[in-house]
Amino acid sequence: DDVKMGVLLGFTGPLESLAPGMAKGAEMAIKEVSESGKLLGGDTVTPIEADSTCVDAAAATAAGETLVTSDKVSGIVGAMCSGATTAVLQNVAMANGMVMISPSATSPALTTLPDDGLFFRTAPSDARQGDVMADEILEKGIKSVAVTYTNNDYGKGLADSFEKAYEAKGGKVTISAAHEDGKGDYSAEVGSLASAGGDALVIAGYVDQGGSGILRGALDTGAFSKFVFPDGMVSQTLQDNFGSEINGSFGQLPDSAGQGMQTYLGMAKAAGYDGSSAYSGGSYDAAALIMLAMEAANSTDPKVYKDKIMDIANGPGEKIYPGELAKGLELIKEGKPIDYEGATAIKLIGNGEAAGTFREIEIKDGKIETVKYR
Amino acid sequence: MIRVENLVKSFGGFRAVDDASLCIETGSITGLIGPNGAGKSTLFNVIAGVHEPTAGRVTMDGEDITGLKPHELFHKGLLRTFQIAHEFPSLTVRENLMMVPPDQPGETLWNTWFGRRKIRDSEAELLKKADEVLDFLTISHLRDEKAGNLSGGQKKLLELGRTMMVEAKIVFLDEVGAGVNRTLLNTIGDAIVRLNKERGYTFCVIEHDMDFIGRLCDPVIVMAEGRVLAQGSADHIMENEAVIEAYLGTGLKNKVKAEEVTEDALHEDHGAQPGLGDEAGKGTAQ
Amino acid sequence: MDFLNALVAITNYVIIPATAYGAQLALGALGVTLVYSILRFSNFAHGDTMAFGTGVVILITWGFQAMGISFGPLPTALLALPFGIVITSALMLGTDKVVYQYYRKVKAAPVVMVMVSVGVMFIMNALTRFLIGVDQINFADGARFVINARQWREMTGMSEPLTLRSTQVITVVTAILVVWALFWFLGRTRTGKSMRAFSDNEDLALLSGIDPNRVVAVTWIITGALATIAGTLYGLDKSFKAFTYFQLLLPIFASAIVGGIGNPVGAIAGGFVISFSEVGLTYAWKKVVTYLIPNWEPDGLVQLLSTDYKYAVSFTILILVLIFKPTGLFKGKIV
Amino acid sequence: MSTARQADAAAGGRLRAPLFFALMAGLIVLEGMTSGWNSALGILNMGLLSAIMALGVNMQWGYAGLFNAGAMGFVALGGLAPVLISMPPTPGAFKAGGFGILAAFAVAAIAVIGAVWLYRTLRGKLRGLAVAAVLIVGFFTFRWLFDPAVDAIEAINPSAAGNLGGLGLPTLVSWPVGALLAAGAAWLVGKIALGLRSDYLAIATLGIAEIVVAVLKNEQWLDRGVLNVNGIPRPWPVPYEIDLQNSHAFVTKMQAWGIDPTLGSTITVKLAFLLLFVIVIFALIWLTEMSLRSPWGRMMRAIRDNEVSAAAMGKNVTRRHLQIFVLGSAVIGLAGAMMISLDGQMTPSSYNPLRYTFIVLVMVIVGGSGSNWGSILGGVLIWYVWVKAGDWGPDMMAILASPFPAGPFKEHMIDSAAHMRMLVMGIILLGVLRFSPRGLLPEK
Amino acid sequence: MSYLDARDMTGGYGKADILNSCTLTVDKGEIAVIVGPNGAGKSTAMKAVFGMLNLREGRVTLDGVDITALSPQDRVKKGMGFVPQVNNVFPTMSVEENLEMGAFIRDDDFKVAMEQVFTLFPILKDKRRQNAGELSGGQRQQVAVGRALMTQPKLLMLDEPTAGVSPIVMDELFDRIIEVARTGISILMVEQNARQALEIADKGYVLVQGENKYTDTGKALMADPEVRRTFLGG
Ligand SMILES: Nc1ncnc2c1ncn2[C@@H]1O[C@H](COP(=O)(O)OP(=O)(O)OP(=O)(O)O)[C@@H](O)[C@H]1O
Ligand SMILES: Nc1ncnc2c1ncn2[C@@H]1O[C@H](COP(=O)(O)OP(=O)(O)OP(=O)(O)O)[C@@H](O)[C@H]1O
Ligand SMILES: CC(C)C[C@H](N)C(=O)O
Ligand SMILES: [Mg+2]
Ligand SMILES: [Mg+2]
Repeated sequence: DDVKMGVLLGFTGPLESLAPGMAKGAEMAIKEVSESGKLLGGDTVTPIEADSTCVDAAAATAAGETLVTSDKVSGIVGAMCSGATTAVLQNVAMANGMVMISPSATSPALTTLPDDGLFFRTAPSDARQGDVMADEILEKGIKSVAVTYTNNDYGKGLADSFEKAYEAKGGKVTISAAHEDGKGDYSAEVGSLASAGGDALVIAGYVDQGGSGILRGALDTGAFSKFVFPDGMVSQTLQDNFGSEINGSFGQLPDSAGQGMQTYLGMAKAAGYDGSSAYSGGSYDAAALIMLAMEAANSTDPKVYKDKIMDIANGPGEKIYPGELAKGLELIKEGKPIDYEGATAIKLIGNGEAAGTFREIEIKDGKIETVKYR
Repeated sequence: MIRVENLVKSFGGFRAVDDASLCIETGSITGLIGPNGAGKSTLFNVIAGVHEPTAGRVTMDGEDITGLKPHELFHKGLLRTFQIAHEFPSLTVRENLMMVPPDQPGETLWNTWFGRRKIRDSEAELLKKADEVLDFLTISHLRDEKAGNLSGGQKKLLELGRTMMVEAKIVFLDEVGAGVNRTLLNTIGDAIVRLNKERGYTFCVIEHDMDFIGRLCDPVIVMAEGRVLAQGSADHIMENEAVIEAYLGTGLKNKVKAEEVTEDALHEDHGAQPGLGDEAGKGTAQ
Repeated sequence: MDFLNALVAITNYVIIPATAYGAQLALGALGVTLVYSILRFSNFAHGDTMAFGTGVVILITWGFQAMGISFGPLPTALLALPFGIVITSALMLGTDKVVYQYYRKVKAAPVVMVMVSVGVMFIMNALTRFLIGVDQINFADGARFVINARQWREMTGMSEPLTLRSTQVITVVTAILVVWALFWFLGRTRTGKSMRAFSDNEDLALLSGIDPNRVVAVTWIITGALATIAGTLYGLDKSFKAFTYFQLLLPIFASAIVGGIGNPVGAIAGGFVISFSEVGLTYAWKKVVTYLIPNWEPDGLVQLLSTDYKYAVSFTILILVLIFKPTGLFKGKIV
Repeated sequence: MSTARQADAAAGGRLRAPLFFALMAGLIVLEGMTSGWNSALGILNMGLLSAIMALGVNMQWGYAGLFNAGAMGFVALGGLAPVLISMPPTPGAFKAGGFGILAAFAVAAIAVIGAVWLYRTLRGKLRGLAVAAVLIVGFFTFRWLFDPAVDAIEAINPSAAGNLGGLGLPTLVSWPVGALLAAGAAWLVGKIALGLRSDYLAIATLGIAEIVVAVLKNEQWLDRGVLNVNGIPRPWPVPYEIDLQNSHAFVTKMQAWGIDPTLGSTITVKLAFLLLFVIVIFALIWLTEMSLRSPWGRMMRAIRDNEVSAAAMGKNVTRRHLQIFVLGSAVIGLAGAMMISLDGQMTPSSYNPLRYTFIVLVMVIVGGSGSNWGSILGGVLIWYVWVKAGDWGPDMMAILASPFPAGPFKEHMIDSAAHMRMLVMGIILLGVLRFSPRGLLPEK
Repeated sequence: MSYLDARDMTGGYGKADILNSCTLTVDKGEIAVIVGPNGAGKSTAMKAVFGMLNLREGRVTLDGVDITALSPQDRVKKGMGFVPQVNNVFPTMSVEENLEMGAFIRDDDFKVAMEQVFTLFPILKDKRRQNAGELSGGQRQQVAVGRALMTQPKLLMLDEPTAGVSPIVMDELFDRIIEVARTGISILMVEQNARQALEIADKGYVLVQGENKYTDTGKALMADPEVRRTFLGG
């Protein structure tokens, strides 16, 4: 049979540039499984892309609706942004009993949202990242920072959780100001941040969105010289565009050490795209989890396989890494337990979200270098 | 009835109406003439509430109406027509008339939903009235035409017709005659006289056709350069030197083509009226 | 010294950025205003035209860079600009032939034209993305700074930095040149005057022997040029991203209207009003206050409104201007 | 009734309107057959909501020539109503900061009224100073009361609440409230911007829309800002799918009809929404058509044709403009509230002008400005295209790309497929404008 | 054949014909005046002669050359000038620029022509820098005629040039028109100030419902009591 899998990402709109890398990740996993011919005794899987537009809840719902009711997908990788994800989850997935695994929706609100056990994410809640970031900054001896965040549930959620953690631990946030993505001009924001002052600037934004604009402005006007970069900022683009200008700045992102990621990056490179682009690995994992769970439940019915996802992700059993999906399927078929590690060292906690290990980075000589994991 | 006191209206630094005072008596047909740019239309526009005056005041029957909005003036019985016709192009001719009367029951939203009967009655009445007006203006055949498709003169008639849809106290007519066929203009003149006599409308008429002014108006007020230059009966005015010089002129100089007027006579004319005529004479001599 | 520091802070964070941004808005607003006054509609496709023009310039710049051609300390994009203008203007002319011409012929109402331009906007939007994708692109090369923060601090020993980017200087200089050229063209040349005549009264222009097709063509060429220049300057100064240019449409229209739409002088003034109000009114004056009033550090940020309301503030200003100066800053034209 | 009137007037004659509506129905049915009834009904429901928005915009633009470039703002304001009316209150929030906020707004109102009063009564230099003084003192008092109250509210359980919450009333109540909110804002905008030049209204509404969305995005105490509000209750009598699926009676009935209960439940819910929407639309159409075909409509058309002349004929143009502007905005706000209760969540950042201002204008124009039935048709049709263009894009691109050899160029084309939606939208809009410039169902 | 010869023009704006086989001719140096009731189709006939209306039948020749198919701009180049009845100035351009636009197709120096216009309408000289849209009704009319004179056309067509101008200016205008005609230029004009106009006319047309009702010399028409009563206001 042919199993359909929805890939519901924001291909157009304010985050349109992140979507392709993520789609590629999911599709690579799907291709891998399809070509192995091992899913449920030879089923193929076809990805069906749909556009959640990131910010338009109605369009996202409509797209999700189409995926479920007319394309008859058996699972959805997505959605991308927390807002769209919430919309599709509440209006489509829950009504139809459809499983969604979002690679990238990180809003803390999703932790507590009722989901009938249908929703998972391969990314950790930003509540955790805020905490990690606060520790990291204080360890460097920085006692006061200015914060700017992209004005959406992700940015705001992260900034809030950071501020709370940081101030509880004795730091001082001089200003926490939002910036809108997709604008070209951030002079006003940079001016305010500069005026508020602080020993470093935390940019909880997107690197190919407002985040870069703010960074550029702050550097050019000489307002700040040290920056802290959370997940949305750490990418090749950052290194390419700013290089040694930001030497000494640092940051962190949900990521894991180890071989899973390395393998994935290699595979991506071979396939001709950049696997380190944000949440690309998570997308691979999301798709993989769905397919492995299908095998484990021996069914493509989301209402059935949804219960297997936690088991697959959290082990016990043999660890499965990217490129080894065929092996994983085989083991499951043989009735052996597996522990899917994937690209991002998946561990699902609580209601089905990644526990989150974080990679700390620092810019040295114009290069992003990993300092440690925590 | 209408008294204008020391009215000033300036555009930027230019005083289009410059300290004009005048008075329009109840029941009269007052003519307002003057050279192009004398400030007649501007004066109208200030009285009719289109422009705010820079200084001065306007009273109607002793009541200060300076600066009232056009629709407020309408309700006080002051109506006007425009020098350049202002019809409602996408309404039919008949609808142009029927929309005029104020406070129609059908203009309240509530009635449009729950007072259909009231509307039906008032509409029937308006329709009858509108058709009468159209007959009067001899344009009944155009009643269902979109007003935007009328010819220039037809639009003027329609303008006048609209003032006949209500009981006006005073009607300001800005160049009803311009572009109107003379035969028709006579008809309009008759209509004005009749409205004046039968319905007691007061009129204030701007017009450049002196025949028309002479036949209809008493008194006539002459404006020039924003001020009142002269005032009096039509005959009286037409003999006023200043008015002749500024406004009336002395007829065609080049009429030679039709009648044999000698060059000498031409020069004599000039001698009598230096100034404008003189310059113009040089112009034609080139 | 403290006073100077305060002055430098204001210059660095308010005056310089707002001037450059204002010049970019002004150029965009000029394009909008030109189309509005001569072709009589609000061109919603202008933002995406800017994006398209910039996209072309970027492609050509890459070509030059690949061939090893550069422009000394100036950005290579300036060399590519004329080519970008030619291509964009050609596209404008093509669009006119295929789309707008018909509506002029049937004398469509302005709002229909607006809707048509929305249609064109959608298409241009897609076209730009097909052409160059959706990513952020930096294409400024050459010297980045005229004055940079470190140099300034070393030079003056002041604690406040001052920076002047070369793109900011280029923006302002180019804007002045372009505006001058445009004014000279419209006010002094026969073709320019015939364009204004056409904008005033199309039928009468016809009766005066003015060739409407020529007027329209010239208008589109200038519009294409203005859009490309504005877009390229903006992209050089910030960075290129297709989506930003759509968003730029709003402040551009605001600029044109505050100044008095249809009036070129107004478009320029409007650009600066919008940019200065956006940057200035949401600026946190804390630092400046600290410099100016010794021994007092305010607790708050001394900010009238947070930058969240940046756009809201500029619109509020806009509405206030319109209430108290209903003609716009300069008398615009109503169609 | 009026379908016939408009059809009569239209070039295609009497049959034009029924034909177009039949076509529309056909498309929906086709969608149902090919992609499933859920998808078809989903499109239809959103389409009808869009149609209501289009109706409101049409009242302003079509009847009175008022160019409202800020439909988005009124949609968003309307959407606030379900949050404030039908969400459960956040425990303790009102006590923590509710009074502070109320007091702050009272101060703001007093300051503004005072300033206006001073502006009207005083003259000369003193006026400027006094007004400025009142406004400045007012502003700082406002901030002094407002800021701590907001902080207090936002501190309450921020990841799930952090806002005032609602009144816990039935969702249906929130619909008229949404209309009222929008009407109130429209009244304010209208008071300021109407009576000035017409294009100022466009810019003022454009600005107000941005301001409204900025407020909704940034005032967490009010609606959780960008953190979004989830789980907004559905209006009576729309059931929840889960309840239906758990209801024995429902499941057996569905099985008896040979319908999968899950599918049945989703369709039932959509049909319930559909029913509500259709009722609202018919009520609106009846009201507007009655008014349009009466002296009131004649007066509005006269005002639209020539404001100066209408004023000289005794019509209070400014008041009429205000009236229609407020009514139109109320309709838009109503649609906004309805949309939020359909979505079940409020996400302020999803309000973007493209979707809620431009597309709605397109709907009005494509339908035929001034024509109510046109707006309905335009609303559903354009929404259908907007949704479907997302699907057609990749297919079309695949066809376009097929002649090219595999390689970077072909890949680039395939990657760009998502942008086909814009292209399709543009082409359809231009097509309609080209071949039926007065809209599909023109005003007579 | 006459200099301008518009023969059997039939056509209109939509379904119904406004012009029914209407014929207008003007010779070199001749003044032809069209009079008739409102809505008779006078303006329409002028537009038809100038190529702004699609004719179903009939043809227009100028100096023996068939110009029926030419666009208005091309007719301007052939030496035709036209002052429409309404919308006949460029409102946001100054008076001077309005006149300049009249000389748009001329490559020679138009300063002399402009001075002539200024001496003819002195008020325009005072207002040369003011926008035409801010002028009074009569002043605008003067600008409009001035603009057409700037073209120095061979055939000048005027649609009610004296509507709204004061008597003194009207006299000047008619004077100037006679002068212009004397230099060999043909004049075709529509007038409601019919008596003055017919007085100077070599030829008069009475148009009724798009048809030539009477055609004769100006004097003869003036003398015809029937014409006087029905069309000239007694
Ligand atoms: N909006 C304006 N801005 C500047 N000047 C103006 C404006 N409106 C009118 N004027 C000037 O005011 C003067 C008076 O104009 P007005 O229209 O009142 O003249 P009028 O007496 O009605 O003349 P006509 O008989 O030609 O209609 C004119 O010189 C005109 O140029
Ligand atoms: N644009 C148009 N569309 C449709 N019908 C028109 C249009 N313009 C004029 N008409 C009609 O054509 C007829 C002749 O109009 P025209 O303007 O030629 O009259 P006219 O003889 O110049 O009258 P007037 O002396 O009033 O200017 C009128 O009945 C008018 O209603
Ligand atoms: C694609 C992302 C970076 C999304 C972001 N983490 C969110 O939750 O909205
Ligand atoms: Mg006048
Ligand atoms: Mg005419």
